[in-house]
Amino acid sequence: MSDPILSVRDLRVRFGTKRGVAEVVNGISYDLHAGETLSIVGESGSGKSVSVLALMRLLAEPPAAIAGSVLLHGRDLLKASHRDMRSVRGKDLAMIFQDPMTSLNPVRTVGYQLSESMSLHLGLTADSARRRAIELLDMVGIPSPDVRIDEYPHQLSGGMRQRVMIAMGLSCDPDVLIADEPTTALDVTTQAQITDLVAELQQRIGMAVIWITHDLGVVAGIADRVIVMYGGRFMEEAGVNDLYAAPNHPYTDGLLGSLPMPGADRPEKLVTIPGLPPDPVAMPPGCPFAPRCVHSDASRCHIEVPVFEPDRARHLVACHYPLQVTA
Amino acid sequence: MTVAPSTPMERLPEKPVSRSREIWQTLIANRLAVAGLVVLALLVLMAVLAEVIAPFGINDIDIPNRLTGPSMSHWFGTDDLGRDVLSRVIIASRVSLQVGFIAVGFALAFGVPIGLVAGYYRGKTDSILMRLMDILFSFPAILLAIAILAVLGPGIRNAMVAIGLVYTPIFARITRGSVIVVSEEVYIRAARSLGARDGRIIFRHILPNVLAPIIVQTTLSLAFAILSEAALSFLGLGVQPPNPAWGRMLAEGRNFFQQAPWMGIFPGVAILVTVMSFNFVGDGLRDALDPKQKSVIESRGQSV
Amino acid sequence: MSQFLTKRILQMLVALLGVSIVVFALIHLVPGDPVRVALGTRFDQDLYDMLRERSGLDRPFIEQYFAWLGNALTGDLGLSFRNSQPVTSLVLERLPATITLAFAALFVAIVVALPAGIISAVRSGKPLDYAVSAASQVGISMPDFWAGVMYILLFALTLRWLPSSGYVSFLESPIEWLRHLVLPAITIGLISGSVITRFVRSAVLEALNQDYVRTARAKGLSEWRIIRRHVLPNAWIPIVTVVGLQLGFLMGGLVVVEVIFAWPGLGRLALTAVKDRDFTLLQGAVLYIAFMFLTINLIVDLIYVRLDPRVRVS
Amino acid sequence: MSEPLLEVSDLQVYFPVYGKGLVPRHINDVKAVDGVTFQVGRGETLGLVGESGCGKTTTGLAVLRLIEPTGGSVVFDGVDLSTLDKRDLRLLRKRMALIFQDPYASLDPRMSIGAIVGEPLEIHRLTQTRADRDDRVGELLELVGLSPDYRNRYPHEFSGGQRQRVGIARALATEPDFIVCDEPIAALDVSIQAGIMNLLEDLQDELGLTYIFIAHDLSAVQHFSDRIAVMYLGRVVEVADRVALYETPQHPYTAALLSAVPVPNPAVQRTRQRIILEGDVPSPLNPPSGCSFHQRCPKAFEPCPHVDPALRTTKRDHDVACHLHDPALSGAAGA
Repeated sequence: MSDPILSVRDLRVRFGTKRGVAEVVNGISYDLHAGETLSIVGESGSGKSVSVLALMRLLAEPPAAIAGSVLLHGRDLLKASHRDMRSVRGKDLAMIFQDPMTSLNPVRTVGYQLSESMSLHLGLTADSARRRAIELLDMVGIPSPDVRIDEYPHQLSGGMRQRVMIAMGLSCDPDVLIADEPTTALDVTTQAQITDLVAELQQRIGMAVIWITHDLGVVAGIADRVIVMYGGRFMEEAGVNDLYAAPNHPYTDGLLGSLPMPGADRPEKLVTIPGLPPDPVAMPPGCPFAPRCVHSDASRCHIEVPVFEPDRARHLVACHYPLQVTA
Repeated sequence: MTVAPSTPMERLPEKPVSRSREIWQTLIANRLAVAGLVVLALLVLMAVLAEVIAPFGINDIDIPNRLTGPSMSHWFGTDDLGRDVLSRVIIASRVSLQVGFIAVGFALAFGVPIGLVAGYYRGKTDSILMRLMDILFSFPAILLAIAILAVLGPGIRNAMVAIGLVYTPIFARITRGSVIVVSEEVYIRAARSLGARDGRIIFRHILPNVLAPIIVQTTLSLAFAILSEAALSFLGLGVQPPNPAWGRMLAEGRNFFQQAPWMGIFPGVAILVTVMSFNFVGDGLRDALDPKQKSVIESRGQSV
Repeated sequence: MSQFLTKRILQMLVALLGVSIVVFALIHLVPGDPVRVALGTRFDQDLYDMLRERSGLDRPFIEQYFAWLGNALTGDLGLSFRNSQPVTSLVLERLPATITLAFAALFVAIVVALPAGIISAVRSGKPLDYAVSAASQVGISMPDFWAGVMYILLFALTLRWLPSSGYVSFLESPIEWLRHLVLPAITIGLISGSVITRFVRSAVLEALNQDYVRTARAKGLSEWRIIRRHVLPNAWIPIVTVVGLQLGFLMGGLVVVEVIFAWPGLGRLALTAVKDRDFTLLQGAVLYIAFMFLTINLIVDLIYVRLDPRVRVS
Repeated sequence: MSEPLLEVSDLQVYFPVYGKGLVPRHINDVKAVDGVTFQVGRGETLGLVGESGCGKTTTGLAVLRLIEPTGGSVVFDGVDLSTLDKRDLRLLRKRMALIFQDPYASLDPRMSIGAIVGEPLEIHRLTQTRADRDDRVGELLELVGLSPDYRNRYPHEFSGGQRQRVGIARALATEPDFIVCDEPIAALDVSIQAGIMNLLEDLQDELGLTYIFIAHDLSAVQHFSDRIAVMYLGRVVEVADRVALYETPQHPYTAALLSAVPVPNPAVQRTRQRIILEGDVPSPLNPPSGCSFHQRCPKAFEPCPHVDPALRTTKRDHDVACHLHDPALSGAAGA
């Protein structure tokens, strides 16, 4: 396999809060290869969004403190100067966000916001930036782009705004597009439009995608590889088919069991995971999932943090007692 | 009824944090607010014990010692009639605080009910009440107070009425605005879905939830009511001689400014410190009670 | 837009009508006979009869109001109780000085508040922010009359840099005009500016915390460009509103400051009217100040609409 | 369907829109709910599903008369709610309850959990003494899986799932027959959602409750409901048994909605036939003529832009509002 575009090693993010230090991301490592879609799945508070904001260096420091390394084409972004980092953002690494209403500036036109990064990173003139902006709008499926380009965000529907965000993200041909819950604020039929659009554009352009979401249904449709995150750590990492067919981690298994599946048959009861996610200010010493896990034992799980065993080939699990399911 | 079988008992984190305690902790963590609170406590104490503390009588005229600068016997110097400036500043604190509290009390007593009714019932009642408030708002505040005093005649009692009237629309607006926001809250709909009456909704659900901005506004308004009183007294429309008031003392001091600057400096500092203390406490309270609320110094826009 | 404009102008006229009722009613709240009260010791039967007839105080209230309003609309606000001159000309004479001072003060306030507020927000939590906050806290709590007196003491009487009071027309001597204007404008402007600073700070901070700023950062824009192109255009909207609200305060400040600096403006005129119990003159002065206040608020609202595409383009 | 507890017919909720002129003139209506008809049988769960702006929540609130309907009728256990005066309606609220979407906003932050759950008891004077009330509140908390010791705690101390349980306890306090659940799981995390759905199911079995379950998540609705009504732009476009709706959806919108719901199984999700709708939901202020779905409908034909299809029964317990299933027009559809 080729060298990864992006390598994240032992990334940690802590926040100073009134109640103490919140350990939000606790040492995560992964590689992203050209053209692949990696999905990081987790519930609220799992640290999934913070982990990508940290690698974009979009968190205010302080209160955040970031450690580890983020290698983009072999260069450590966490050591880059602010100036270098700015030349990476929007050009090599682009990002789209959850709420397209608030993520677009209400007093600037679509065209203004689209052209901005192109004139910055590609040095396009106003005219050519505008021409390209119209092309981009057309590419993301916005009808009459030559009219829409002069409109303001409030004149567009939610789905359209997210398309504009995607166009903005793709404007400088990034190597990596980071999508932070891009369909959570949208209705299902719009969500389907957006996921299909990103998949199609990825085929055409070939960028790698990191897709952050809480929705295991969306992941099933778009991801090549999936990472399940909980309590700031990775629980399981596998190819998408493997993960759904044979979840090895009790948490993954519980999550999948708790989902109502559309269909004629229904289970008597959905699986529930008792308890609450850990408090980032008071992380349990061992496995973060141990307090809620039916398989946990006091001697190992509550004391020793499980890590990925690299020998398990392409299906990694951080658990002392992984479920013995095979695909 | 029995316990439903498959529902897990969920546990709460052990330490409950009481809300009042949290508010208090946030407030005292704010050093400026604490400083303000201490100064205000001392001020109130000083006002209560004014006669005991003041080294001289307020009208102890001592012509031979007129216009003497600060000294061991007269810490703040003496005025044109040889009266002790310190004693007069101390006694005057009483008037300032009294006018502030009574005027703001007046504004609260009228403004809050108007705002509650207008915000809860909306419609025509709201339009009429708020248009009336708007008219009062169409005047620069001090000008309205001056006009009222011109008609009612100068004096401390009329000054309280005038300031109170000028501040009423601020409370009406703030209350109304908060009531409208709270009325849209889901828990109000929840109460309604349970069959609660209007009275219950207003007094049990809305009022407790709009108190925070009203309390903050009260504190800040006290600051500006004191400023207004001082300005009115300075213009000769508030407290009448020979009773001392900070604003009035300043006006009297103006004529002797070059010979005896202390006559004007000390009463001014007294006003500044008092007003600043109320502001610090108000800002601190806002941060503690209602972090989302925007700065309400808008009231200054409507005062003085 | 034009619909908004007509609506807003009509609203202002309604407010003005309300103001006129209050202003008119004031005189009727005077205990006893206002003309007699006004004339006081210089009572003269002929003058009394003339003023009483001229002010129409012998007719029923409503009738009087409409007569007064009708006259006011044609620019006739009656005669001063004090010196029997037409109130309108007394007021108009003072108007230029007041407008000059109001704009000069607003200018000082904005010139101080915008940079201070923006820097304070951008450097929020840093020493510079604390310094600006402390200074503005003092400004907000400062009694304007005291500040004015202190400036006179320092800059006029002690340092002798500037005149302590009075007004010189611009046409007469532009330099003297400016020298006389500085202290009163700074007295009001710095206090007003302190209030505006805090609002600018919170408006900029609020805009800085919006998601679209994160989007702009994700694009790789520089911090300064983000502030100029994304933050400020959004922050202007609340700032303009506050500046409008501040004008009420600023114009109130005029009354006091005009007295201190012997500035021949409307505020001082109003106060003289109060002292003289010259109620018709007071009515006229108050009415004009309120009118100015409402007009400026109207202008502010129009600027507001220009700034916000969500209102402008629907 | 069993004997109906609730019959809703031709329910309309219009929100007036006023012009911007000087004297605001009533220029238009947002037809949030525009002629909705359905029944809910005793002990049954009717799912109400649709995308944002389709009027599902407004329907739920109008059924309880928490929003005054503009037209139509709601008959609850033989009583037409629109005929009730304020007092009688308040009394009837004992028998109907509402569970809210947002467990954070729906609990008064200044009231303790005990006061919140006890409030309906107080309003309807269901308990005589304070001790009685405390006992009953304790029972209710236990019923929803919370410790009675929490009664003196405040909402901010609880997690989303726990708050939702408090909301459920409050809804159960008056022993209602009928509960409208307005997106009760939408604001919760996946692992918490299942617990709330299981709780609601258990309570239904035990207490014989009748539910309207409003949600945008078709999987959850399909799991939870006996019958499902699909709404689009203020109308019910299809009502059917949960299995029939899934296996043989008749309305093209239902079919599109079903195919847009992501299935958490890559093998299925990547191979199934999906219908991606074009464009966005039109504005309810200015709905299209004829069938409101025709502009986006992949199967629209001649009558669709002109004639508004009525909801008619096509099979047993399966109603649909679509010209494709109108026997008089089916020939014209031309397949």
